[in-house]
Amino acid sequence: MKTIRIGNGQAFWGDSALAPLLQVRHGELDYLMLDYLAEVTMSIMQKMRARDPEQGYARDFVPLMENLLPEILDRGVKVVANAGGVNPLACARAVMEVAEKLGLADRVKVGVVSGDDIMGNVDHILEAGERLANMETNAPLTDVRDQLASANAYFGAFPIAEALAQGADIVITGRCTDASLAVGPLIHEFGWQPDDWDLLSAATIAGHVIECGAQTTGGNCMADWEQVEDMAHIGYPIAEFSEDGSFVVTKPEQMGGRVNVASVTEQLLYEIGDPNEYKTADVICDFTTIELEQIGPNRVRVSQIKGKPAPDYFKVSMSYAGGYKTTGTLVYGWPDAVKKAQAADRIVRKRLDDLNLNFDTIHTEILGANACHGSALSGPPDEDIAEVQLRIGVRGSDKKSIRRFTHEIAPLVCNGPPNVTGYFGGRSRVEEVIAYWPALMDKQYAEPLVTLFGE
Amino acid sequence: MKTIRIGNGQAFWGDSALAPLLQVRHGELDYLMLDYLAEVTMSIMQKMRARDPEQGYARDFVPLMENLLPEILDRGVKVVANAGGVNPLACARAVMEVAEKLGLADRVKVGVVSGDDIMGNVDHILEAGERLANMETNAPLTDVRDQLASANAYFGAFPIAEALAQGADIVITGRCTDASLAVGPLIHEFGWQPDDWDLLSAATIAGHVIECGAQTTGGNCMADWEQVEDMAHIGYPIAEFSEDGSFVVTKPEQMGGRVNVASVTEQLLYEIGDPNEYKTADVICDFTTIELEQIGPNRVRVSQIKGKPAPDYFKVSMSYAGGYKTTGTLVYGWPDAVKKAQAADRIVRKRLDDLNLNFDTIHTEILGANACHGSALSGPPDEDIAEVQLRIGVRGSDKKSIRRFTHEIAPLVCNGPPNVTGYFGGRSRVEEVIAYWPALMDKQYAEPLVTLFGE
Amino acid sequence: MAQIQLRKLAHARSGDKGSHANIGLIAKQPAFYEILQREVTTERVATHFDEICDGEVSRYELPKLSAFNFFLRDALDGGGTVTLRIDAQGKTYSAALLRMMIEVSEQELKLVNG
Amino acid sequence: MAQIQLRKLAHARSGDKGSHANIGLIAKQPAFYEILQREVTTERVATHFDEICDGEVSRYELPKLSAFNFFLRDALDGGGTVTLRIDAQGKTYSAALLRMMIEVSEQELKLVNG
Repeated sequence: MKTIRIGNGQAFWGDSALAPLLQVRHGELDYLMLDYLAEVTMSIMQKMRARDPEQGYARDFVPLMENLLPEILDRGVKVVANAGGVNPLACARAVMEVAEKLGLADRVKVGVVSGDDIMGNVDHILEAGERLANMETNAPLTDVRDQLASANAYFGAFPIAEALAQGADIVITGRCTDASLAVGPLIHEFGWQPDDWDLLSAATIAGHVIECGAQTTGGNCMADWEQVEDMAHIGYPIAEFSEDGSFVVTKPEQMGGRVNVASVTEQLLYEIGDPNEYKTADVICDFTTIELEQIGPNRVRVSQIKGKPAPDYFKVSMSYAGGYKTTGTLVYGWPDAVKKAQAADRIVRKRLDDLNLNFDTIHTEILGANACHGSALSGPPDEDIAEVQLRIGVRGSDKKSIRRFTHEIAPLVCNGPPNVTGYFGGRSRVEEVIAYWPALMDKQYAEPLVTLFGE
Repeated sequence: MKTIRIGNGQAFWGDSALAPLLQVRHGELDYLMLDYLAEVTMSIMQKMRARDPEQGYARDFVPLMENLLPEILDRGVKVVANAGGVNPLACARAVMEVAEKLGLADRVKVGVVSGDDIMGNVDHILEAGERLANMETNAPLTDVRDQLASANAYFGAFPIAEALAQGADIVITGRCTDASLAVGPLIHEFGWQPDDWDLLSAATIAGHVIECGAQTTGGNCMADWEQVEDMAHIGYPIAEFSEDGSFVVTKPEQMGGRVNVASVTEQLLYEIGDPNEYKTADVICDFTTIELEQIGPNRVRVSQIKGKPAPDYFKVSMSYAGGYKTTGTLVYGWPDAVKKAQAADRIVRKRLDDLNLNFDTIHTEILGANACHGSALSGPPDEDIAEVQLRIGVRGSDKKSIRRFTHEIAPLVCNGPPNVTGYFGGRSRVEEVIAYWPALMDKQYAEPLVTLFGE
Repeated sequence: MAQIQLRKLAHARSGDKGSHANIGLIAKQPAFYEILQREVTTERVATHFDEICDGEVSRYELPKLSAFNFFLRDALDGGGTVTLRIDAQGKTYSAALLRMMIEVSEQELKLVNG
Repeated sequence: MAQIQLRKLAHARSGDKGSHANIGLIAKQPAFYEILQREVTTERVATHFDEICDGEVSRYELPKLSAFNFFLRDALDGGGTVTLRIDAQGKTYSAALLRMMIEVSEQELKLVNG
């Protein structure tokens, strides 16, 4: 039975620089899948492109390709990456430059999937009758139209398959569903049709399982984390996909980590909503019929996956300027560290009151006592704790108030509770909040465009 | 008996923006003393002047003067500030511009004390036979001559007195001993001579006691800190100096805080070496004969102060480029937060080993467990702690290694121990280390220069 | 009856979906699934996360994986780029859920303690 | 004899001088000065700060203030701008010293407990 091996080498922009290299070297891959785009990342890239029209993609991808290119060509491993961010064509141009520099330009074809950027068409789409309402609040887009910073449709996997069919060795996309980076190659290899729902669902789930890199192979795993072997050299995940729609999750044998039912289950459930209806542009996946089986060391078989017809809309990811925020921090040392931090917080709030500033939210956390889970769940703090970090954050639309707040932290060093330190970074930076606006949109309003470089 | 009231309104660059205003309004002052210069601050200002030749002073001083100018002129309060940093003349020009803007230029005289910057003469001074050896290590300056970034002599108080004698309403200095900002006015008011050792010593100690702002009035005070009243509106300290060489430490009555023997004693001992020989350019102070007495609510009398003849050298504060550093942080949550942070630290160190990078130091702290006092003193960490912050710092001369290190933190989010967060700032910034080189130098090599603006 | 902490019976992973968070809760053994089903109800999870979660909680069952998915609406102070929380994406909410105390029979307790 | 923590008898303030740190240690009552003088010796302070301080420790006496000044050479990993420590200027070393356990007689213990 034909199987295709797809390995993940990057879970987000900033993940291990070595992982893709080691995955290519030890993974015996057909395809290398690299995921660079969190929702947060798109807004960062948006700011980059605003400063420089040739930026706005995952810059690290270019030097990575410089390192990898000879090896992937020799081994015949194809690369599919959403490194394009909000500027996939610029990303492809940069990769082609690298190929030329290495004298490999005549051996490389780079396919680009674009068209996901609908920013220029938003008004047209609104006029045509789409509300582009916020999926979370149901508010109409018109509420934030003037602050809109970006708008991208989540494309599916067929345009990627198309680029591969055209002969691309490297496919660079903008916004698409993360799993598509794995589904595209499988469509291409197995010749699936758009209504092969079960197969598309299985492939999507395979993509979902490996898209977060080492989270599948023992990383960020609560189940027996101390038993995971050689985490310093953890192997990244590989999906070995069979034409029958089942797949095996594994990792390069030579490397550390652990693939078992517990880690694969944790990852299956990662960042999902209703498991009966996990929707992408290509299919609706059902997670409830999935069966997992440990079929060997570091080999977990995933089978019995069902799919339902795709929705007739694209999910659209938009971002908009939503005000300002900043967080000031100080460290209070033993003894009574928590008490001191609490007293300092009360002092700051009183001084802010006096200044008559304008905030939507003031949020205080005491790291070491209640920062992650809040006070109720964290329970009474250790009275003898070595130190805590006081974190006071403010958010609002009045930039002057936010900036004025940043002046109120350092003074506490001399005019607040004792045994205070950790203030050497200076005043905290006022950040512009780029907020997220998810919406649904009829598929007619965005058309994937496949471009081939290097012909 | 003639007394002079000197109030402090700023302990460091970044201290409360309101404090000087409230001190002028409620302190019934003759002089307002503002201290902006920590050793650390000089190196920051140095970087600023390198980028812009009209910068390199405490920028906040200019808008502060814009706010204060009408009030200090009306009340006849004179201001003495070392806001000039490494560029006192530029600072004075900026203040004069503000005076013009307010239409007060004809009523204001700004005196500047400069000449402390000996950077241009260092080679001459070395050739003349001074070693400018590091006071801490005794190494000769030639070891770091090529990396030298700044060199300033710590001047005494007589040039400040001279500027006041010339009619200055505001005196701006570069580097001088912090206490001089209080001693200068007293020399001017009482007509002391350079060999009035006991009086100069008493004035220096008065300056020392108030130079750190609210640290004298209940801020950063370990003694009964929870009993300090209304710390949100803490008053800054005032020295009420009598011609007999004693003084009373107090604060504006209307404001919060606490002046008692405990807080004054803590501040007396702050940042001193041998208390028998506290040396400035003007005098050697003896702290061992000092007597303190609570003579009323929030009034502590300081008396019996002795002084010895001044040293025949200036202390010189130099800074030099000393390599690079950065600190990466992650937060690990309950359960077993400390164990997870320790495991992550081991993973990072192993990966750094594999990369063959070059560091002088790798330093790990776990905030919540051992960051301030080290593991031995902090005792066993709370197993149930809500969360800890892992802090891994590296330092060295190879910038590439330091930069490469910054890529090794974020990957742990997916490929290290579980329940990790707090990584949203992106890769940590590589900082240039500006190291400090204290030395002694014969007084002949630097000459204070007094300039008056606004005549 | 005995009170035990949920982490004895289950492991979990959490993350963000916009301004919502999800927590996958997985029985350490298939035999524990029914205990979780009985004890870790939507209502109890909503109460447990009262300080953190401003919206509704939904529970989805995945018996074949001996698991549940909890979906916590408006649990991130506005979501990853907006929030002022150190745990901007709810990555530690998995552990927060495992803090929950649940009630088990003596027989179940034996099963859990192996 | 009894072991008590130094913070029962004293308060303190600390800071930096270049790459050195100083700690002013102050008896809460003049009557405690002699206990500190006997117990908080240069040697004991050096041992106490073994992990933090790479250089010598000096002790200076200020009986009129019921206080001591401790000077810890090379206690800041290179000093404020160089160090990788969160407490770059030794601001919390005051409290670190107050962690020290000292030995007092039963009579002294009564004095301390007032």
